Amino acid sequence: MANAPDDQNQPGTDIPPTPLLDRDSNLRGYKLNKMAMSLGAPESRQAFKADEDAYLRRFGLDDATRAAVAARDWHEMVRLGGNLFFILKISAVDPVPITSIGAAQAGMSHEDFLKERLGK
Amino acid sequence: MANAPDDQNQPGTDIPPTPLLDRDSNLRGYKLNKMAMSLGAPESRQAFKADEDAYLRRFGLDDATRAAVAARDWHEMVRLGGNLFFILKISAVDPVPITSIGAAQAGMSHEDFLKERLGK
Amino acid sequence: MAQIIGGLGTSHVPSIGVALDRGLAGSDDWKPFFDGYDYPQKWMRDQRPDIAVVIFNDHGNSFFLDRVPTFAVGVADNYAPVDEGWGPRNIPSFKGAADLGWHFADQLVESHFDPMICREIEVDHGLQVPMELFCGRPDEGGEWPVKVLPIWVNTIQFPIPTPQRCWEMGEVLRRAIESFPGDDRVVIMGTGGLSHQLQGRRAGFLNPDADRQWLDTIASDPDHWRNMTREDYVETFGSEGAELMMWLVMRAAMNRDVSMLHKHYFVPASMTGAGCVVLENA
Amino acid sequence: MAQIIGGLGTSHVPSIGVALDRGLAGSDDWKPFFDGYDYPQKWMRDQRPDIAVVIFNDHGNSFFLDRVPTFAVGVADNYAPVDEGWGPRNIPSFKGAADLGWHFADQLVESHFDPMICREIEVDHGLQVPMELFCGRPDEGGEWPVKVLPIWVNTIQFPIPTPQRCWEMGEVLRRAIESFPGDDRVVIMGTGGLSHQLQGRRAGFLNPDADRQWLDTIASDPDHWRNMTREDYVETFGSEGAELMMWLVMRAAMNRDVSMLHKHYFVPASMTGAGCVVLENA
Ligand SMILES: [Fe+3]
Ligand SMILES: [Fe+3]
Repeated sequence: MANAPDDQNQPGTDIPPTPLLDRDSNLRGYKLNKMAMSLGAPESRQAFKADEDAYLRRFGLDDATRAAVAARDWHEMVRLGGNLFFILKISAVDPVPITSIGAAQAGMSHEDFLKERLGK
Repeated sequence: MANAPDDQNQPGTDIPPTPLLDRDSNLRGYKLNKMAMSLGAPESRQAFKADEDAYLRRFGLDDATRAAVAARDWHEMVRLGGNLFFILKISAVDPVPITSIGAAQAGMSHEDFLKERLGK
Repeated sequence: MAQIIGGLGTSHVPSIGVALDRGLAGSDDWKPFFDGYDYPQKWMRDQRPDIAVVIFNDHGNSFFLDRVPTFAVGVADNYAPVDEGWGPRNIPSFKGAADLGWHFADQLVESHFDPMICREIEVDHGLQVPMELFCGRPDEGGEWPVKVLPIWVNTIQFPIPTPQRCWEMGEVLRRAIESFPGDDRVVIMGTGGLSHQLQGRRAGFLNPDADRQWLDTIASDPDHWRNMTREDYVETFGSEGAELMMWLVMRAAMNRDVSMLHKHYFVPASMTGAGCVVLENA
Repeated sequence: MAQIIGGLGTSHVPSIGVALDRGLAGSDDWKPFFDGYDYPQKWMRDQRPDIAVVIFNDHGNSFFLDRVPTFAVGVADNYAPVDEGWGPRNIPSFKGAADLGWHFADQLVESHFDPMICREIEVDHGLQVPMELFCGRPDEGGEWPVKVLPIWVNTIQFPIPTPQRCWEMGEVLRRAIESFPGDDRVVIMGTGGLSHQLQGRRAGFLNPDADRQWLDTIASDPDHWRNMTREDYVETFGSEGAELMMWLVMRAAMNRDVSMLHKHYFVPASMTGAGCVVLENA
């Protein structure tokens, strides 16, 4: 089921064209997704804002994942098993348009993404 | 489905012979069962022991239910919608044999219950 | 007995709620989208349903990956809007049609379905947005005009249920409503889609042709869509667009022959093909 | 492919665990009960299964009434014993057969079952006690000799699933095991019962005749038990004894013809008719 062929694959990226939240990405991204899920509670968002790295460590995130979150690297977070529905809660802490996150997934500039994918 | 006929009904009791955890008792006993469920955590058991009435109020239990818990009245707790699997956690705070709780359900003395129901 | 007065289908894109929160419904960007909901809102006012059955998926808000139910049925008296990370939204809670919920749960289990039964749970934009689109947002201090029976379908973690299973659940839903004592008027809202994909290199995927075909034929030829595989849905509508299969629950609860009173399409709403239909039994 | 090497049935009464915790297994009261498990323990040592599928119900420990799944399947790597109010028990955690769990979940959903899938959850006496009875308690610092795949069946809140649905799940379980790559040896443990009732004026109800008939015929005439209604189970075995229908999941996963290698009955264990069987495919 995973990974329908996609003519628009970008070289140099290793997110599959259509990643599905299956057993493997559940396993891979579990801690990241759990941390992101926690941001649904206002107290957690406060703790995250007050000391982000400490907050991430509390959920046992490894170095690579903490770096991806710190950089708000949406491409890398998904590569590490993050699922967009969860990591969107990170984007709510310092708001960023979902189309920027989409562009990062596609490996395109925001402008190209809006034009080529969304026809805007 | 509820309330299979039972030749051994005791007069003066209003627990049906075979109460089932259906919609009605779910509704009726929800707060009591939720309080009891919480006693699965050691911190909650400590809080319960430290100030039982305050603990029960925190879960919004009404006067009749708080009185039934305070009296460890297993018959009344079930009549008020308590389900045995949950209220057993109350019995773990000050241990009491499950056969005593069974006897209270049946409306019998412990001795009679052991002899007549369990053949002991 | 209760009566099914109609079936509605709609997108439930969160940006729709955000546009409403920010008062952007009349903006150039959004007006053409919201205009398509004037007719369904009038239909709802005229038809005066008592209960809305809302079929939707949670988006990692009420369920985490620790415990993922395939189908869940609400039997609560009240459903608060969940905080999705942006803080609480200024909309009223939803009153639950708990009696119908339990009746449906009974029918489901007897019909060999295995739902999770939820008595204490909040609801995300998957339910909120369709209610706002079809009922309008209540005035400050006001209430929603209908009670809700939420039905959650897992469309996020694989294995997701098959389109065929969604259809079968709709058949049980119909029997449950039509055997529910009283004279409640019930509308069924199938929600989700249309085409979109949020992640992977295919992110931003839209398929307006398929979306239009869906809207054109969901009334007249549901079998076409019912017979597709989960893989077909992902490929045709995108990984998140596969949500569209939840409309099948609504469609299966209606007659074989239905009249399509209204159809609306707009693309893109945020990153999504969006639209709605209004169906009545013929 | 993996192979089903046998099916075990047993009670899972919590007092059994308590008796073990207190070192009472050799006492006059308990010895006749535990003696009946010598044969199954030897059978387990001889047969060396890799995985135990354990079908049981939670007793208000891992699930509360806020969200009650009809069927749940474990896909965790590890299951800790849950605190049931008495504090943690001194037994090791259970390693999960996560691969088989996911494979089974896939097969279930494809076969139109609607399980909840659990990746982070603890297990109560419903799983602990059968493992202790069949494997013996590991030495201090030791481990259980098999991995577990827990399957939870709601037997507490109505609507509970029908005996027929439990049977059908067993058929899918068989297909899942027999299509699971590798050469794991799998034993299936159906647990619960026998007759008991903990609440209401009929509390203390026991039905040794029906219990003996169950043990005598679950191998040779499962259809008799499969065809009974949920109401029949409650009436015959008591409200909590209705758990016994979970043995049907195990029985349905076996051949039509099985050999019963062992059968044991003891009454009352605490307030419950108790016992076990060992079955192999004929
Ligand atoms: Fe959605
Ligand atoms: Fe049990």
